[in-house]
Formats: sequence, C-alpha cells, structure tokens
Amino acid sequence: MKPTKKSRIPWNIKCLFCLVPSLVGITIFFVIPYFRVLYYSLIDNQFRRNFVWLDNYVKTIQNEYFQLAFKNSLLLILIAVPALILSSLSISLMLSFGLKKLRVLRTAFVLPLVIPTASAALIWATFFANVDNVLPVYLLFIWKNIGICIILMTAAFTCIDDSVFEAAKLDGAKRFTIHRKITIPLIMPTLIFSILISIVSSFKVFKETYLYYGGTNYPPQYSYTLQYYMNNNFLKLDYQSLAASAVFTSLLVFVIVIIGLLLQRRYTW
Amino acid sequence: MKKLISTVIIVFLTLSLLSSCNNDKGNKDIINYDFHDVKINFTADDDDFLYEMEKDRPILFAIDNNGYLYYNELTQNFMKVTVLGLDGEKIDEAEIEPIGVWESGEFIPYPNGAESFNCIAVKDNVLYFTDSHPFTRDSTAVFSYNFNTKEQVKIAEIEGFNDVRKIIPLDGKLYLLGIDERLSQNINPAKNNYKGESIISVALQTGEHETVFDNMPFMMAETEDGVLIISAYAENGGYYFKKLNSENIIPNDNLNFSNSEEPNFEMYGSENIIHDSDKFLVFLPVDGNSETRVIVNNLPSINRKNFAVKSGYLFYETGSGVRRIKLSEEVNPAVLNMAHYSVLPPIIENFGFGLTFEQIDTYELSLSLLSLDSNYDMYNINSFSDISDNIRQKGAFYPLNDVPYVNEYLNAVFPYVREAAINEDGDIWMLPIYLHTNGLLYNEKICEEYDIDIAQLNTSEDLIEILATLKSRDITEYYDITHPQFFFERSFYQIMRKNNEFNRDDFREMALYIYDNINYIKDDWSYNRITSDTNPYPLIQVPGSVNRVADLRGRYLLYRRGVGDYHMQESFNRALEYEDYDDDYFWANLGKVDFRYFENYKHNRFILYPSVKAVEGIHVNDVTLEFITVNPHSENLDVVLEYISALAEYQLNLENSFILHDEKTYSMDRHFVKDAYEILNYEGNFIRFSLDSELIYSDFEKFLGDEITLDEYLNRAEFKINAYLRE
Amino acid sequence: MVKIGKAGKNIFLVLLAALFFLPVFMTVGMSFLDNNMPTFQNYADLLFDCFVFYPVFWNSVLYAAVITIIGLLVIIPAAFGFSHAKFKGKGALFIFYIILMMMPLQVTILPNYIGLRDLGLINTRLGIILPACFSPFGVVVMSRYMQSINNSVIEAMRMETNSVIKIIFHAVIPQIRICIFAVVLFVFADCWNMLEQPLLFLRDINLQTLPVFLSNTEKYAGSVLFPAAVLFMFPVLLLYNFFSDSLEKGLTFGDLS
Amino acid sequence: MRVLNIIITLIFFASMVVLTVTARDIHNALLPQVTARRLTQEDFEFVIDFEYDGIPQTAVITQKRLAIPKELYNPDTSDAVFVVTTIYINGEERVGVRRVVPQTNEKNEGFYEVTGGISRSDFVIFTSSKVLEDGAEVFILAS
Repeated sequence: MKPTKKSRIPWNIKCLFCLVPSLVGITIFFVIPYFRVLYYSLIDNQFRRNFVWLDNYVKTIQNEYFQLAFKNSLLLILIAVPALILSSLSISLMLSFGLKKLRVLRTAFVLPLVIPTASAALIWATFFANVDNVLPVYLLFIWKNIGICIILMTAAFTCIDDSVFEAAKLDGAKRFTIHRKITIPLIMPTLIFSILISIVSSFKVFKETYLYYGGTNYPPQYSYTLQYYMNNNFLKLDYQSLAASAVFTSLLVFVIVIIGLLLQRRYTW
Repeated sequence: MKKLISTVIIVFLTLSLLSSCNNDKGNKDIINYDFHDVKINFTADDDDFLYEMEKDRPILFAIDNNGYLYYNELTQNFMKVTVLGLDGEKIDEAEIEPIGVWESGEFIPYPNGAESFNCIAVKDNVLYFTDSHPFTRDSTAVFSYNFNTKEQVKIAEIEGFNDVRKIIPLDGKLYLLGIDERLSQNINPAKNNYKGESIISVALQTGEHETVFDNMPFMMAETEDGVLIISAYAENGGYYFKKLNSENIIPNDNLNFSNSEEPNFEMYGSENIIHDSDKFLVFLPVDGNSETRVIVNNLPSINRKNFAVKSGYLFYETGSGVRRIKLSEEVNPAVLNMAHYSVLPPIIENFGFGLTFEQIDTYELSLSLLSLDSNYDMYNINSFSDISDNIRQKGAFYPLNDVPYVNEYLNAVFPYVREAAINEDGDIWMLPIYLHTNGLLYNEKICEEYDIDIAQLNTSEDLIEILATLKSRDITEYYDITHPQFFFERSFYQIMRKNNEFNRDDFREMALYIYDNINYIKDDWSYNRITSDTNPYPLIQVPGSVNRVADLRGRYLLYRRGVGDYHMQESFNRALEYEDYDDDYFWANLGKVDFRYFENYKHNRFILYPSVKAVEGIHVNDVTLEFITVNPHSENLDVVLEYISALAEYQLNLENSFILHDEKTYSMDRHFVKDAYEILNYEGNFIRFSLDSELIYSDFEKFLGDEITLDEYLNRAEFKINAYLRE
Repeated sequence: MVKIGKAGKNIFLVLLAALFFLPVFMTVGMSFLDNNMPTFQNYADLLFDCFVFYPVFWNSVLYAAVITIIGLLVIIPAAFGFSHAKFKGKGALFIFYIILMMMPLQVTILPNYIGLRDLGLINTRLGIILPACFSPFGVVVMSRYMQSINNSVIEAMRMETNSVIKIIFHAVIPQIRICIFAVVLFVFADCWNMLEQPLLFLRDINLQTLPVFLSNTEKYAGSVLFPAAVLFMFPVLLLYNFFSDSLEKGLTFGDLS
Repeated sequence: MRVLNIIITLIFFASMVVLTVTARDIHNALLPQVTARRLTQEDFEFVIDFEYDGIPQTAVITQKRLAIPKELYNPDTSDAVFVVTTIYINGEERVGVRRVVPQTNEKNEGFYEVTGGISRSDFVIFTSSKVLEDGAEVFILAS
C-alpha cells in the first residue's frame, strides 16, 4: 500500500466543497426570492415603494379573512396530516409484515402520484358532487399524498434488522406490543420526516381543490385556505398582504419544524 | 444495466430537441409580420392634397414623372382622360375614340366597351392603355395616345392574355402583367394565390410581343432609376424579387403573400411598398433581409388596385377623388406593444405609430404589472374585468395629467366617464376610448299598431306588464327579452352601486323579485334560449338571434341592443363615407342585423333599457367602459405618451363618437343618433368597475333552480362578496 | 381470534387498494369511451390527428429527465456535505433548507419570475429546468439517509484516495441506492406534474409540458385529453416499477453489510 | 421481473418515437386523397342585342365563361361540389373542403356555365378516394 501523500486540503473542507453547487443554486433560485418577498412585505405598494415596516403585517393579522384562511390551513395541517400519517403507517405495517404476495398492492397506493391534476379533480367532483363540508378536501389530500408516505415508511421498515424481531418474539411479546415498542420508535426519524413532507404537500394540493370547486376564487367558507387568500391578493395586485401572509406561513412552518426536531431528539435512542 | 439506462436517456434528449425544432415553419402570413420599427411617416396636413372629383365608379389613374395626374373617366362608350397639375388645375384633356375590334374589315365598337379597360400608364406625355375584348376576353389590345400629336395608335393585339393588371413603359418597350390562358389551368393550389399570371413585353415600334417572365409572377414595379422589379411566388411558399435582366435577388422566403385578392406594390427608393390590408402599407427592403418596416396610417380604406408612388408622393383613390400625401423621412422609433384583455384587439387608429397587440389573461396581467415588466407599453382593459379598479387603487399606471389634449378630452367626455378616469388624488389614470351599455330598440309604428305606449316604460315592472298584455292578447308569439341572468346582472350592480358592501335585505328582495316574476328553466342560465310553453312568457328562439320580441309576422317590436360600442361607430363612419347614407344602410351595418325582421326600419327608436329598481330615487344604468392605461415601466414611454396625445386629440374631434358630451358633435338630425346620445347622457349612468356579478352567478342559479334555499344563497353571497371586497 | 384478525386485515387491505385503483381505472375507462360506446377512436384522434401532443410529450420527458439527472449531481454531494462535513451553522442551514422547501408556490411565483427575467431565462427551457434542479427537497431527503450509513467503509476508502468524488462514488452511493431511487422517483414525478411554472414562465406553445396541454380543455376536445391522460401516467408508473423491484432486491442482499 | 420492466419501457418509448416521426404521414395517408384544379374558361353561346348608331341589333356570339365539367356537376343530378378551404383542427390550420352548390346558367356539350358559388381562384375537387362531407380534411395529391 503506497503511503498516501498528505493532501493539502483537509477532509472537512472537501466535504464542504460538495455543498457548494447546491448552495449556489439555492441562493439564486430560492434565497434571493425569499428576501425579495421579505422586502415586498415591508413596503407599502409595489409601485410607490416607500417603507412602512410592519404595517402590512398588522393589516394582515387584523384582516378577518386572513384569520379564516389561517384557521382553515392550520386545521388542514392539524387534522389531515396526522390522519394521513396514521393511515399510511397502518397500511405500510400491514404491507411490510403481512403476506409476502400482498406487497404488489403497494403499487395501488402510489397511483395517485401519477394521475394528472385535471383528471383527479374531475374524479373527485363526480364522487363528492354535493357534499357540503370539508371532508372531500381532506380525503383528496390524503389520497394524493399517501403514496409518498407509504414508500418512505416501507423503505424504513426494510432497514430494521430481523434479529430484533426474533428476540422480541422469544420473550412472548404480542404483535401489537412489538409494533408499539420496537418498530415505531425505530422508524421515528422517518415518521417525523414524512410529517414534514406531508405539510409541504398540504400547500401543493391547492391546484386540485381549486379545480374541484370548479375554478372559483371563493370556495365555501370551510375550505378557504391561505393559498386562496394569497391567490386572490395576487390577482388584486395587493402583493404586500400576500408577502406578509407568506412570511407568516414560513414562521408557522418554522415552528412546526422545530417541534418536529425536538420530538425526534427526545425519541431517538 | 447502467449503460442501457444512460443510452436510453441520451436517446430521449436528442429526440426531444429534434422533435421540438422540426415542426415545419408554417409560412407566415404578411399580416402578422414582426414589425421592427416605423421608418416613414405621413406628414402633417399641409402636404395632404385632395383632387376632388364627382364620380360614381372607381377610376383608373396614372402619374407621370413631374407628378401630373392622368385619370380616366369610364363613361359610356369612350374614354376621356384629364390631366391635372400639382395643385389640381386642369392642364390637358384627351378624348380617346371608341374602342372596338376590326373584324373582317369592319370596325365594331364594343357597346359597353369602357368597362373593359384594365389599366393606364403614362410616360413623357404618351398615354398607354390596354383593354380586353369585353365578350371573348381572350385577347388584349394595347393602345397609345400621344398628347402632343393627339393621335391614337393601336400597338398590338395579344391572344390568350387578359386581365392586365399593370403596364410599365420602359426604354422602348411596354411590359404588361396579366393572366396567361395556357398557364392558368393546372397550378398547385394550396401554396399561394397564383392565378396563372405572366409578363409580356411589347415593342412600341413594331408591336411584336414575347413572354418575358412566367415563373409565377404576381406583381411588378419600376424603380426611380428605371429598373423593372418583378415579385414572384417562391416554390415552397413566400415570394422573392427579381430584377428583369439580372440575377435573382435573394428570396425572402419567410414572407407569404397576404390573401388579399388584388396584390399590388410600388417602388419607393430602394424599398418597395406592399399594400396589404386596409390600414397597413408595408415597406420591405428588396434585397430581402428580413428587417421589415411598416407604415401605419389613417387611410380609411385604400383601393387595393389603385395606388401609385411617384416623386415622393403617395397617390391613392378615396370615395371623393384622389388623395396625395407627401412621404416624409421622419422616423418613429418605437413599435408599441399593447396588451388587450378581451379576445379582439381594440379598433383604434394608429396615427403612423407601429402598434402590435397581444392578448393576456388576468394572471399574466397581474404578473406583468407586479413585476414592473416592460414588455407591454399599454394595457387595453374594459371596466368589467376584475383588474380594472385595482390598477387605479394600487397606482399601477402612469399619470396622464400633463399629456397634451388628454385633459381637454376628459373635459369633453360625459361627466360620469370623466369622474371614472380621475382617481382620488387627481391623477388621470386612464384614457377612455368607448362606452357600451344596453338599450331597448322598439319600432314606433308597430308598437302603435298594438297600442303599446313606450313613454311610460322605464322600470322592469312596466316591461313585464307590457309583455303580459301582449301575451294576453296573444299578439306576440315569441320573445325572450326577460331573461333571469340579465335582470340579475342589472339589479346586482344597482344594489352594489347604492351600498358598496353586501346588503342582505336588498339582495333578498331582488332574489325574490326575480324568482317570482322571471321564469327560469333549469340549465338555461347563460343566454341560450329555452323552448317550452309551460311558463307564462313563452320563450321561443327567434331564428339566429337573442333578446328580441317579434310579432306573429316576425316583425320586431322590442329588441335589446348594445348602444355606443365600436360597432355603432364603425358602421356609422362607413355610412358617412359614402354620402348616400340613409337609415337602411346604417341598420344593415349594425352587426348581423337580418333585414327581413326590420320591415319599416325608419321607425326604429332607442330608449334606455328599463332598470330593476331606483337607487336614491333615480333609475340607475350600468355602463362598461373600454380604456387604455400606460405602463409606467415601458421602455419607450415618450413615444407612448405621444401616441396617447394623438389618440386623445383624434377622439376629441371625432364626429358621433358616442363618448363626447357636446351635442353639436352629433348629427342630431338622425333620430337613432339622438336616441343613443340620450341614453349615454342619462344622469343615472355609472361606470361599473371590477366587482363582477360572475362572483355569485352559480349560487343564484342554484337558488333559482331550487337546489339551495334563499338563506343558504344569501349566506354564500355574503361570504363571497365581503371576502372579495375586504380580503 | 388472531386467524380472523389476519384474514380480515388482508381483505381490508385488498379492498383499500382496489379503492385507490378505481380513479386510474376510471381515467383509463373514459379514454376508451366515446359517449359510452367502447371505441379506439379517442386514441386514433390523439395519436394521428393531434400533432401538438408530440413536442409537448417530449418536452415533458426532456424536462423531467434533465432535472432528475442534474438534480442528482447536485443533491448527492450536497447531502454528503450535510451528513459528513462538520461546521458550525450546519443545523441552522439544514432548517433553512426545510423552510425554503415549504414555501408555497403562490409566494415564489413573482420573485422567481423577476429573477428569471433578470437572468433572461423567461420563455426558455432553462427557465424551467434550473430552478427545479436546485430544489432543496432532494437534499433534505437524502441527507437524512446519509447520516445512517456505515462510516467505516468511507474511512477505509479515505486511506487509498483523497478525491471526494471517488469516495462518494464507490463508498457512499452503493449504500444509499434505495434512497437514490426514492429521490429519483419523487423528483421525476414532481417535474412530470409541473403545471404552474411552465404555464407562467413559458409563452411559446411548443415549449410547454404535458400537464399544460391536459389543462387546456377549451382548445383540445375531451376525446383527445383522456387518452393523453392515460399516456401521461405511463412514464411515472414504469419508473415506479423499477423502484419497487430494486426495493425487494435491496432488502435481500448487501444492504445491511 | 426487472427485465420485463425494461422491455415495457423500451417498447413504450420506442413506439412514441415511431409515432412522433410517422404520425403525420399516416394521418395524411388515411385522409381522402383528392385532386383539385381551378375551373377552366370555356366558350358559351350568348344571344345579345346592342345598338349601333341608333339601330337595335342582335347577335349570337360565343364567350369564354367559368365552366364546370358535366361529369363533375350536373344541376339536375348531382347536389354539390367541394371547394378547397382552410380548416382548424386541434389548434392547427389544415387543408379542408367546404360544400358548395354552384349556380349554373348556360350549358354546352361538355360544360355548365358557373355564375355563382365558385370564384375563379377557388380550387374544386375533381376526384376523391373517399366520399367527402362539408368541413372534412383532405390531402391534395400533386396534380
């Protein structure tokens, strides 16, 4: 083995260099726009451009329709996301530890990823024609995103070592306790992660709900979410309240991420 | 495995790049040139001269080198040519003896021979003209008339050649462009408009003729320095230019000739002017580089066959004679790009500016405004689009206060239009172009026959009452003037005008009123008619029309008709142009008006369409306004403001503009103009902005169809309207 | 009791899967129906009468493929950097990546439009490709996985060579094959369904993508759109099949080394 | 299982490649193949009366008029003729036909005189491989 010559650049710096392309791309296409949004939220008008600092935020907070939209979005995240995680967890448990030949069923759950937005909205409109509550929107959200969560979770299950199960079975643990005690804590990082992914896709599901309600900018009260609020303000050239509400959403997201990480630190052994 | 995947991916990439660029370049029609910039503009009025002539038929004219005008009166049986000098005084006159054909030694004049003359040309005081035999049309005779010696000579007779479209006398020969019989049979159809033309040259002394060019020519012209330029269709579409006795000039193959019937072009310096659609003269450099330039001018409608360019002047035939305009070298730098919101671009004059139009939707419009884009210079918006009022509130405009003529123009328009054009802090944020509202057209005589007194018809109750009486005396078999959507729309604006937030009782009252009085059949919301006789007002489709009330014999009693929009202005201008204007010409032009239904149209009158309820005592009428706003971030702002002031000045002294307030600018002797003016001058008019009844259409329809209760409808409407207003 | 429980669970699972399969079945069914008579006419109309479909289809393929490939070239090193480099603000930067990932589209449309316009990328293919290649989603997913790979292999490799690229290629990639497939699947599916960006950033019709074509209901007859929707589903489904195969194989050998 | 997957993918994309290249030609091949030409000018006899220095006279003269061949259109047997026009399908401009009933006047041994419905520059369909109807798309064989 020839002795490796001492490379001038320390290993740690080399790893940093790997980060550079992504960092450059992120700054150009994500960070600068984000700060542009911050700047827009601090000026009074897209055309007159004089600073009013927090007026926009105050105005947005007091706007009753922003509160309504914020409430609806929060409800969507607090109800639909857990429901999604639970259902995808149970399905992936059944898939991974059930019959071997049932594995092929997993393809069915990935299909919603594949269906185009227009057809999905059309099918939802035919199934839930005159349902007068928010359920269809939640179901649409779950239906659309269950595929990703199942893939993540089943992939996580594959990493668990079989020997762990043999040991548990030996001391007579029943199926349910095995899952509660061992499998779930083991895949807790993936669980947290799918929660984050689902929250991201809760913003992406806007296009389908928009078409489901027939392309109107003002859906029934219960499904008037933040995206509708922002979209309408965009059409009304009121970019300032849109920017302010955008900053609020990123704060909301920031809080959720922090909670997620804290939970994860407490659970990982 | 990896190699396989990588090869497949590479195949994808090459294929998609390939497939996207090989869809064949459809040949671009001349109309949608990519206009680069405007080089030549018509001058101000002093160099604009009109040779007045009373004439009832188009004339043929030619210009000689020192600008004298030779024109030919196509009288019954012989040709009289008069020569006019530069300021229109008569210099010379010639009577050409009757044209006929010598058959077996006997001269047989053509009875209505004069019509058969195709075109005339003049060179150093000798006139050349051709005529095709009026019956056989298979041969063309070429004549010359010398103004000095006053003698007429038949130079030649060419078999199998007619429809001569151009004569060019050039160094001892005459070049004729016409249809050649043997060529006009089998031609490849779908490519272009070639009809079998060819170019024949006739020697002046000897008269023998030979074909000079027959490879699909469509026009020819002569440059100032005496060179013959031919333009011909290229094989794969488009066309190219060719000097007569020299090599091909580079073909510019991306230009396809327009579909105009009579192609024509003249030479001006090193460029040629191709006359295309009525409004455009296009300057195209002959050497074929694709940099094209357009001169856009306010020629009302140039006769395509008949225009000539000589010694820096453009001559063209108009209704009242031949007009001569000086072509000046003044350069207009920028071509302005106007984004328009409705499907059709606005019909406005361009005053020598290059104008291109592009249609955009609300999302693109907000994106363009918010991102301070400069790719649009002006926006043409109508007031019922959701964005119109937001532009005013958010300041997304360039104030036009100090643009010349704009202030003057706003003082001259109707007060409610002026009020709409100026925002709270005094900025003029838009330039109004034309208005549109709804009027009720009724036929005085027929209404008298059925003793309907229109005077007391000003609310919807009266209208419904009249229709009920008509129904009871089953005079009228079918009408469809009371449509729920229309009544809903009018009352929606009247309510929102009074209190600009959701007022539950007004909406409840309106909903109940329409529910009881107006009949609604499921799924018939957007203006299509229903054919059922279960309801009291039988609504039967009148063939090919909406909103009409006709009696049993199909004669019109009442008809809902737009007032004041550009159709009216357009048809009015055209009517005026031909002086023989009278009512029926006007009516025939007012959109697709089917004459059978307007028997004695002279008795048609307009009144304001009855409104649903009074607001503060006056009956209110919503008017939509078409206007232009200027993009403050446009790169060629100064040219845009120049255009806006030209447009304002043009609108300012427009006759029968249906937007100006001053009565003297309207020909009040014509009763429909007077009626239309009264409607547009009604004090209850207001411009409705942004808030569109579309917001709660679908809920109202569900309520009418009993799918949801009244309260449910009111709750939904409340949420939607208040959300829209207070978001 | 356990026996029934097990059978009941399986039946419930099959039923649920059938329920999820129904929408696809409906779309495919509708594509064969022409006012409810089974016919191949719709496919004939699409494939042999609507020639706009092909450039649009290959555009989508191009965008999805190029974004996935360039994306991987950016994501894998970045994830490696996140998981193995030690520097002070790493946690904060990672959280910032997550926040950027979660910004809703309505917000970023205008600033992105302005950014692309200043770079002159509006109405060009790059305008769609570049922003998508650098999306933080891939980095976040993969760096989570890289933390749990076996470092000893890397240490060994570092003995022989100090070029990071070789190390990543030989030591890291074999270990995270499943994650790479997962990221490829998500990024490809995401680009394949891209609708808002092409709609607003591209003006020229033959640069557009398939979802834009599918959403243009007034211009193209319904009979053309359903078969197009079916063809739309194929690529992602095929890609998923690749992935689910490797998942099975991934489990059995070499993964837990 | 993996090999099957690759095969399906290859088949799918290969067929898409083939279709991209050949779709338009197949489409054109399936269209009715037609030949189109402009109408010719033929001689027709006309009786005309005119005045020559005061004396009304009549004369039978032959004149060239737009003529349609008898086998193509015959007022009492055939109902219409098809003329080339541009039509719009799936957002694209294509060559199509429109159904025209020409007005005819005089006739001679081979032709009928066309007085209305078809102008000189219109291309009339002479032969077609399939039965045409109004607004149909056609493929014009190079005449």
